[in-house]
Amino acid sequence: MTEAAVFRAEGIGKSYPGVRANDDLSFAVARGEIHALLGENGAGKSTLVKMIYGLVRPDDGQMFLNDRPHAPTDPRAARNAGVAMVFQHFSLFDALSVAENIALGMENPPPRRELKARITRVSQEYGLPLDPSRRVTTLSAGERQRVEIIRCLLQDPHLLIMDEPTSVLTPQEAELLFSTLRKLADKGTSILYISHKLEEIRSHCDRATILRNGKVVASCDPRTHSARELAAMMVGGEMRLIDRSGRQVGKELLQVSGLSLPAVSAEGTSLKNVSLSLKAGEILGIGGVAGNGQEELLAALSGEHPSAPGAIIFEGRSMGALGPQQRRAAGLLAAPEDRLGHAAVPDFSLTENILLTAGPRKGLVRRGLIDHAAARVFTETVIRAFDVRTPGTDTAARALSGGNLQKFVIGREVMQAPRVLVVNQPTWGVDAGAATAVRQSLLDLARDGAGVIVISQDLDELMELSDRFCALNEGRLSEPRMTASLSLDEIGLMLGGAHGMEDAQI
Amino acid sequence: QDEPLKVGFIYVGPVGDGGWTYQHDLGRQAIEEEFGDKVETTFIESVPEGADAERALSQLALAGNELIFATSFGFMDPVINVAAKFPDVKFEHATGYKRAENVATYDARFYEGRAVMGTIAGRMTESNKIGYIGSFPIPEVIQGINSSYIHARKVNPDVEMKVVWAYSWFDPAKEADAASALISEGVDVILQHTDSTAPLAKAQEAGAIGFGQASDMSNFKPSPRVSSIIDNWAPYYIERVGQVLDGTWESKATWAGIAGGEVEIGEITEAVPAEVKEEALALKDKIASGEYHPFTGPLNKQDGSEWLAEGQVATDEELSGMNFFVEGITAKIPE
Amino acid sequence: MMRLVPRDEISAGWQIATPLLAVLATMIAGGILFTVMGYDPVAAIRTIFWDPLFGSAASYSRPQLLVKAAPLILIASGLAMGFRAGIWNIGAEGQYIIGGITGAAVALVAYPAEGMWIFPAMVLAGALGGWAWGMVPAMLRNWFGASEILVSLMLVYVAQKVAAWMAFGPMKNPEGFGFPGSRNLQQYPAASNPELIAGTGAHWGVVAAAAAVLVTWFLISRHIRGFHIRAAGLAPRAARFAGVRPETLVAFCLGLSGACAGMAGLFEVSGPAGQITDSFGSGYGFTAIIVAFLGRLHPVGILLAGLLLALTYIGGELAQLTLQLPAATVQVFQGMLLFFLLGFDLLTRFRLQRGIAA
Amino acid sequence: MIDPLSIFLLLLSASTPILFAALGELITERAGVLNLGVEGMMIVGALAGFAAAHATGNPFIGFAVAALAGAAVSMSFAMLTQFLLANQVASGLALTLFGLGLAALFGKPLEGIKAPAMSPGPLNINWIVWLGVAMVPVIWWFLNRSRAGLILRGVGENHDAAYALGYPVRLVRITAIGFGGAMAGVGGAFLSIAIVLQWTEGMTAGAGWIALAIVVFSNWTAFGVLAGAWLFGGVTVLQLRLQAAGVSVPVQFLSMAPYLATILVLVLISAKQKYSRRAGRAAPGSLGKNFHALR
Ligand SMILES: Nc1ncnc2c1ncn2[C@@H]1O[C@H](COP(=O)(O)OP(=O)(O)OP(=O)(O)O)[C@@H](O)[C@H]1O
Ligand SMILES: Nc1ncnc2c1ncn2[C@@H]1O[C@H](COP(=O)(O)OP(=O)(O)OP(=O)(O)O)[C@@H](O)[C@H]1O
Ligand SMILES: [Mg+2]
Ligand SMILES: [Mg+2]
Repeated sequence: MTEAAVFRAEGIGKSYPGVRANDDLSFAVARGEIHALLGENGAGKSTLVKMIYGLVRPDDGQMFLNDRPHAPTDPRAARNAGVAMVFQHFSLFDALSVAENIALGMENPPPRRELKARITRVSQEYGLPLDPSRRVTTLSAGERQRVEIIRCLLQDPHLLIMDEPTSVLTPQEAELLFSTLRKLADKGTSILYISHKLEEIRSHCDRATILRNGKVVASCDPRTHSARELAAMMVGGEMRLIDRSGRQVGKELLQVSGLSLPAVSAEGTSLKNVSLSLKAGEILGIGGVAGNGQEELLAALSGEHPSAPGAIIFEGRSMGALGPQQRRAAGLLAAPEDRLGHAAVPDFSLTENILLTAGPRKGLVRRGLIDHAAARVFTETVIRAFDVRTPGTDTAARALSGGNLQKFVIGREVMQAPRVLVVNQPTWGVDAGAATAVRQSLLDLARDGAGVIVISQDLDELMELSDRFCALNEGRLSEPRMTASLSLDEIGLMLGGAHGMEDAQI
Repeated sequence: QDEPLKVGFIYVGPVGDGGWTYQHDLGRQAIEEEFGDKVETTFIESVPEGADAERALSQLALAGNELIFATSFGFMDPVINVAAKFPDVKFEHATGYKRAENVATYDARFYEGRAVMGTIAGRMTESNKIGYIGSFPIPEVIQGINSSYIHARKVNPDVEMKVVWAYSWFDPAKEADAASALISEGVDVILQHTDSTAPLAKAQEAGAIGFGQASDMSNFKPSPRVSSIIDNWAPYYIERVGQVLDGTWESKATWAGIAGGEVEIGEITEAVPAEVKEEALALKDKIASGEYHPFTGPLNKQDGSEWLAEGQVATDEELSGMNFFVEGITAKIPE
Repeated sequence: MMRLVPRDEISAGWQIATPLLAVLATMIAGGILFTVMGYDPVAAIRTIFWDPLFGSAASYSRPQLLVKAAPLILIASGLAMGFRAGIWNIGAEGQYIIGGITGAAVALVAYPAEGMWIFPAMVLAGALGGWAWGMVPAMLRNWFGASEILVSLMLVYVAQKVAAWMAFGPMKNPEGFGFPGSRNLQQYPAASNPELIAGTGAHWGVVAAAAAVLVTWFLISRHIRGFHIRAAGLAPRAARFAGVRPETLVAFCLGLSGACAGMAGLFEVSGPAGQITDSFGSGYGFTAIIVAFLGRLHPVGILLAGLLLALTYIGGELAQLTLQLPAATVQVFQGMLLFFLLGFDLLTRFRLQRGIAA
Repeated sequence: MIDPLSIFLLLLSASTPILFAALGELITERAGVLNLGVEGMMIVGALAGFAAAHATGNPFIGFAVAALAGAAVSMSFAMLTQFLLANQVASGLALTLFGLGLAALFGKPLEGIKAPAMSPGPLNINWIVWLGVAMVPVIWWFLNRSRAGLILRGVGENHDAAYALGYPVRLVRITAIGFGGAMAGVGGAFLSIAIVLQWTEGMTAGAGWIALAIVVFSNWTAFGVLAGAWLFGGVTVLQLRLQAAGVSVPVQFLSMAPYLATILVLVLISAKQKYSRRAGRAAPGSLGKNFHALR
């Protein structure tokens, strides 16, 4: 399998102001190989692949594709050279049709009718059915990704780059993706694969290159190492272990019954008759594929969307008509999935972002008046307690790395000592180290007597954290099951029937 | 007396509006020509009516202007206010009715000119439909409509008058659309009391005729512009400046017309048959000599009630508050 | 190669420096323009920017700066709130007109009664009128999602027609010999808004403008409502998560800016303008948009920008008077000022950096 | 009583300036740029077009120059928003202000001059009117059928994605802004050369703003723009026609009618988008947002 290298990088370096994102970095990808790139947040993975795809130009070093020098000036040059890339986000055009999206990703698309026929043909060949005339807005996350993949496949690339593609997929969809990738690899296409999910790398990748601080620190066969070993290589030290001890389930805190709510966005799903209950000291995990009502559930609990009276009872009070601030005052807190733009205002300083939610509970706002000094003190407390790496409290939220901002956002809610905390995707796109810290803080919160609801698509995370588990599917919530008694396969079945899955079976 | 007399003007529009303000500015230039070194004139253009006018007037007074012409109706109260603060400065306010020791008013009897235009219009129309583009329903405009209609009917009893209000003194596109609307109603002669040449341009396209308004609009000669009614302020301005120079200026109300030279009838072109031209000029002379007043009875109001008995002539008070159409006009004055 | 690198924090130094730079650049570009047009650039710039403050007739024009700046500042203060929240009220001109009309209506109904209550009632009516006119786009946006930019703008034209209708119809001065225009409120003591201290130009509108600066400053920097406004402008979803209802915010901002504009209209009609005429709206509502941006949506900035624009107006008049510069110069000047400010604004958000060599 | 055909002929010409300007703005907005400077570009086009037509005696050269002039002033907006990343709303307002002032300043010598005669086109309708109507299907085809149009829409829909695929976002936008400027220029020149037949200060009298409103109510489609321009022109023309026909109409209210009608249609279309899920979002996804790529 390891014939001549399709792609080689030699001594690649790239600096951003204050950061050496890539430093004298060399590695090679063999023909027909699925090659993983591993590293903490900010290790330099995306920077590297963006250079291969011509979005960023290296400061030093050389790249070779099929033994010819590879120095694309823009993505089109890279595509012409045979490189294709699937991004995690920001690469589809919502208002355009599938065919138009694909045409935009091609150098010389055939006429409309022919293109549609080819899309249908290729998508069937790889078991990724798609209707070329549908608008992307109407597609699920998995279907959107198919669009991206087919966009790449139609170009017959030599090297296919995927940057964190699986974070929005169900296990079944991820399996489907890997079987597609394997087919491609068998035909001789090389695949460069970035992910924070160590287990899937272990089971599907042929090689792994591990980056730390922009340098290659190791190269190995991931199948021969445990996830812990891989993580240790990434961090350059031992990983902390999660401590689940000391929790006691107490009285019931939150009761949701018969909650129905329309979708918040065109991509969303309406909630249908959702019921759940949560006790003190308990962590309830809610799994499901993105777009099945997660956002709506969080919005209903946080108070962003009012609901029917009696649908949400918190410590005996009906919350349905109360807004987010009143719910926070009562002790019902939430942290949404999208940290930049939803959980935090990118252009606000950290102190201002503290004021976004911590006003009522921490006495930072009294009779409408803001106490800036108190806000700063609380900001510093959060930064210290959650080890948020930032130059200071006045730094804009957007200047923080994803993992650090996530720690800050979770920390902001946890440090307010909520009675109930609802989080959505608490470790999305966050590296293993930071993810552990975030998860531990949720466990500690529960240990101190709060109830926690974790909405997540990461099943490993749910298995690790939750006492009880239920699945959200097309806006319906399943009966909760004790997590301890569940296997991954059973969970997969609970999530099953996620849309698009039936016809996606090969 | 080596220091020249400083004379200031404030205009409501830009001097290039080709109409109202343009004509006042011609008057200003006529002063300069007439008196040469003895006067020095300045102007401020595009002054909105209201607070800004008061400041502009004050600035002119402070800058040493001894005679100031305020050339729009809306400057009336500002003129009175500023005049009270500068008793040594003389003010002239166009088209208003408030006077003071140092504030005179002046206006022109445009309806006299309209009578002549109406005569030509009545004779020239083949469809017996003439159109009138009005700016705002104020006495001055209503006088014009009535006067035109009365004299058109006099020479052509079958004539019908269509009125469109543009609700603007100057909006070329709107005026053009108004002219087009009239033309498609079958109108073949257009009179206008708005200041742009757009209606003439439309008339030209459609083979209709029209008249210059405020300025001569001679670009459209010989047709569609077959004649024009010109605001000629020069004689009045020269007279008043002269009076200031020789110390005989005093506050008064002037309402002059064809006789005073303030209302001028522009050349009647060869597009108009000779006998019609003669008839129109004869009417003009009769008005100029005072032999004939365009509003002479018998005249009824639109509702049929009697306004002026046989031989009776309208008073200036009646005219300056005119708010009705005469009998025969079918259009209504907007409330 | 130079390139742009975003700053982690907005630079406070540049915040203050860029408007000054913009003024300087406008003077230079303006000077070039004057030279091209055949005027003495130094004299022209001095007449516009210096003479109104320190020239021979400065004792008259200095108070006039306040008169001219007051409505601009009052309106811009309100607008800036909305602009910060991403709510684009382009129709302050209409709200100004309607405020003037409703305020004047109270006076005209009360005429000729005397009483302490009349003027306060007019202020209230003016604010209400402007508020109501602002609520139309607010409600249409909340209920139907219609663009407030266009609705508020269209309503300017409607308001102008209403003013014309009023001046020619219902509000026509019965003692005005059939001429258009309402009674002059300057001559109706209970309803007039005279200079409070003779020779200063300060009338109640100036007081209101000063109050607006203080109140909006307080709102933006100390009050949670102002905080929410800023959040909503930068990240609507985050604001919603914080507990801001977008509908409430839209109504608040359009209502507030409408009320400010309405009050400005009332102070104008009862003071410097005196009466409702068909041309009552004289562009304050549009110029205030420039003032808001020139003042970088900050109350203190707006105060200075309002005075600066008032200076260009008055200086522009002086330049017409003494140099016979065309009136349109002022417009070009204001346009350039805004251009330069927007351009230099980049420096507050980005750093210029030399490309890093290999 | 009033025959529809004559109204139609009237509105054809009355709607042409806003049709051009709105089609241009449609392209600009489809590329994700909100340019509120239409009024400024129109007036500059009105002046430059008139000046050129007068100087050469050929109205068609006038229109060509107007297009160039409109595109040229639009570049100041492009510079501000595409390179200096300035706020688009404010930059557009600045452009309007600047254009109005500039045109007034340089238009002084041309005041009072008559435009050269223009020979009418087929059916006695002005060539430019025909051109405007013909532009509608052309622009429809460009947007929905051509590769360049697809790229333009992609840039307007999601500039980050377009950039990641290697499309020159800035270049596309600058071109679209320039096209919008050129079309606005032609629209303005139609006013000065074909409708009013002279240059006068402030002659656009708000037409640029109407054009902006029409783009929204067209739902960002070419034929929608045509319908909007005709509707607006129609209401304007109809109220004058009713007056001319002697129908007793409340003129003050009718003169508000075009603006109120615009608001009404705006509301109807927005409501349809808001309440019917199938209609979907029509405004380009990146409309009004600035793009900045770090290399
Ligand atoms: N455009 C940029 N400007 C400045 N610094 C940047 C830029 N892009 C990345 N960086 C910095 O370069 C470093 C490497 O970033 P990169 O995106 O390659 O990390 P990554 O390994 O992809 O992280 P993640 O796991 O979060 O995706 C980080 O410190 C990051 O802050
Ligand atoms: N302009 C910037 N300045 C500083 N850090 C940046 C900048 N842009 C991005 N970063 C940092 O670089 C890291 C990666 O950002 P990037 O935009 O490359 O997204 P990514 O997570 O790598 O992309 P993907 O979703 O494909 O994984 C983040 O930690 C982010 O905070
Ligand atoms: Mg990355
Ligand atoms: Mg990432």
